[in-house]
Amino acid sequence: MLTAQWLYGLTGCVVVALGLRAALLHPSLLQRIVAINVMGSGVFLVLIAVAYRGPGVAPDPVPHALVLTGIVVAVSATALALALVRRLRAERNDG
Amino acid sequence: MIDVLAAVLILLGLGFYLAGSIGLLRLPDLYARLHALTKADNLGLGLLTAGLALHAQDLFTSAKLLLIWLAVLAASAASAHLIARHARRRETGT
Amino acid sequence: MPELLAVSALGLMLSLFLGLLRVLRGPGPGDRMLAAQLIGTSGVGVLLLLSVLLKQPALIDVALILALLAAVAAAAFTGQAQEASHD
Amino acid sequence: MNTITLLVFDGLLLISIVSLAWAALATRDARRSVILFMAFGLVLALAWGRLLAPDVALAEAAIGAGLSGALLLAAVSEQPHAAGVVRPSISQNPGRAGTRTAVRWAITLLCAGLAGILGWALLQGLDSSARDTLAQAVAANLAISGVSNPVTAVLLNFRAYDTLLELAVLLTAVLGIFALGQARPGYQCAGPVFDSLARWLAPVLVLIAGYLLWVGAHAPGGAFQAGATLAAAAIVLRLAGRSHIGLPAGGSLRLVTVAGVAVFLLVGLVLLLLGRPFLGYPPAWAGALILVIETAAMLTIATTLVLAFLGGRPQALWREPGVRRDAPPASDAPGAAAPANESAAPSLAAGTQEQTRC
Repeated sequence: MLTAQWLYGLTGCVVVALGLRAALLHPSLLQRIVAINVMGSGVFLVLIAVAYRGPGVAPDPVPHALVLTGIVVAVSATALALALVRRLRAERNDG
Repeated sequence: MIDVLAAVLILLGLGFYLAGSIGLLRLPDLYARLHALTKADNLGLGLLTAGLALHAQDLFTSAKLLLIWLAVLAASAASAHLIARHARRRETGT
Repeated sequence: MPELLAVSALGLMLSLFLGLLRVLRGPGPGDRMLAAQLIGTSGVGVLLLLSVLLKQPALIDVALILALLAAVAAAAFTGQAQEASHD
Repeated sequence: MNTITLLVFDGLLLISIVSLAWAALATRDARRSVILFMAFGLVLALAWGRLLAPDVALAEAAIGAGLSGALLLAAVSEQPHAAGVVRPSISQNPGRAGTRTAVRWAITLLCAGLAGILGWALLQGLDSSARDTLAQAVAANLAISGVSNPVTAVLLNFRAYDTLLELAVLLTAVLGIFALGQARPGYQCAGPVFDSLARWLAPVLVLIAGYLLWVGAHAPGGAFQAGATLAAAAIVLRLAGRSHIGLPAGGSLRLVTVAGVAVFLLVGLVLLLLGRPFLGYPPAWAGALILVIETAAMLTIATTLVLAFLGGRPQALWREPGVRRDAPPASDAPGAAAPANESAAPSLAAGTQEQTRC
C-alpha cells in the first residue's frame, strides 16, 4: 500500500463526512448544495487515490473515467438544484 | 549555462511569490494587499514561466507557458481593478 | 535541477497555504477574492512545476485552463457584487 | 521529488483541502461559502495532478474551480440577503433547543462513524491483491479502441453506455431547468476593463476548447473538458454584458441540446443495423466515430452548461415557434420576415431583450 494512496483516500473519507454533515444540518439550502458538491469531491478523492499506482507508473484509467463522468453529472445536478431553489424562492415571495 | 539561468529565474520567481503572499497576509488593508498580490501574479509567475520556458524542449510548450502568464496577468489586472472598485463602492455607500 | 524544482514546488505550496490563511481570515469579500486569486496563481505555478517533475506535460494545459478561468471567476464575483449593490 | 519533500507537499495539500471544505461549510455567509468552495476546487485540481490524473485535473479546473463557482455565485447574487434561503425554523421554543442539539450531535457522530467505516473499507480494499483486472483489460485492448488515451478509450469505447447515459442525465437536467422557470435577466456591463478582457479571453477559450477536443484522442482532454471550456467562453461574454453569447436560437438550440444523445444513439443504432453490437465500433472506424460523438457531446455539454448558468429557459426557445405560427398569414407582406428575424436576434441574449451595448 502506497503512502499517497491511504493519505489521500482517508482525506477523501473525512471530506465525505464533512459534506454529509453539512448537507443534513446546514440551514441554508444553497449551502446544502455546496455541501453535496463537497461530499462528491470526497468520493472522487477516494476513487483517484485507489487508482494511483505510485510515481512513474500509469494509474488505473477506469476510476478516472468514473470521476470525469461524476464531475459533469455533479455540475448538472447542481444546476438543477439551483433552479429548484430559485423557483422555491419565487413561490415563497408570491405567497 | 541555460540550466543555471533557468534555475536563477525560477528561484527569483519563488521569492516574489513568497513576498507577495507574506504581504497579503501581513499588510493592513485591502488596497495594500492588492499591491502585494500583483508581485506574485506578475513577477513571480512571469519569472517562473520564463525559467520553465528555457527548460522546455519544444516551442509549443513555451508558447503555452507564455499564454498562461499573459492570461494570469490580464486576469489579475482586471480583477484587481474590479475588486478595488467594488470595495470603494462599498465604502462610499453607492 | 529536479531538486530545485521540487523545492520550488514546495515553496509555492507554502505560498498557496499563506493565501489560504488570508481566505479564511477575510475580513471582507474583496480580501477573500484576492486571496483566492493568490491561491489560483500559486496553483498555476505548482501545476507547471509538477508537470516537469512528474513528467506530465498535460498539467501545463490544466494550468492554462486555471489561468483563463481565474478571470471568469473574478468577473462572476464582481458581476454579482454589482447586482448586490444595486438593491 | 524525494520522499520527505513529497510528504510535506502532500501534507500541505491535504490540510488545505480539509480546511477549505470545513470553512466553506461552517460559514453562514453564502457568498463566502462559494468563494471558499471555488478555492477548494482549485486545490483539488492540484491533487488530481499530483495523483497523475491530468484528465480529471482538466475537468476539475474548468468545472470545479470555474463553472460551478460561476453558477453558485449567480445564484447567491439573486438572494435577497446574504444568509441564503433559510429554512423556516422548526421551533423557537427553548425546550426544543436541547433536542436539536442532541440531533446535531447524533448526526455528527453518524457522519464520523460513516467516515470511519469508509476509511476501513478503503484500507481493506487497498490491501487486497485482487485488483487491476480492469486496468489490465483496458491496457490489453487499447490498440483496438481507436484512441491512445486510456481514459478516453474507457469513456467513449469500453464504457460508452455510461457516457451515453451521462449525456441523457445532462439532457434531463436541462429539461428540468426549463420546466422550473425563465432565464434570469442579464448582467449589467462590467465596464471597459472587463469588456476588453472578455474581448480576447472568449476567442482564446474557444480555441483551447478545440485543442482539448482534438488532443483528447491521444493525451488528456476530451469532450467534457472541451465542452466546459467552450461554455466558459459564452459565460465570459455574458458576464461582460454582451447580448450575443454564441448560443443558437430556437430550433437550432433544441438541436444542439439533444445532439450529444442523438448522435450517440444514431451511431449505436447504425452499428446494430450493420450487425455489430450496440456501440461496438469496428476498430478501423473507432477513431473517427469517437471524434464525431465527442464533437456532438462537446457542443451539447457546452450548451447545457450555458443554459444552466442562465438558470432557466431562454425566451428564444419558446417564443420562436410562436413567431413562426403567426408569420404565414402575414407573409404576403414582404416585411413579414423582418419582424420574425428581429425577434429572433435579440433572443440570442436568452431572455434579456433590454440588453444594450456597453
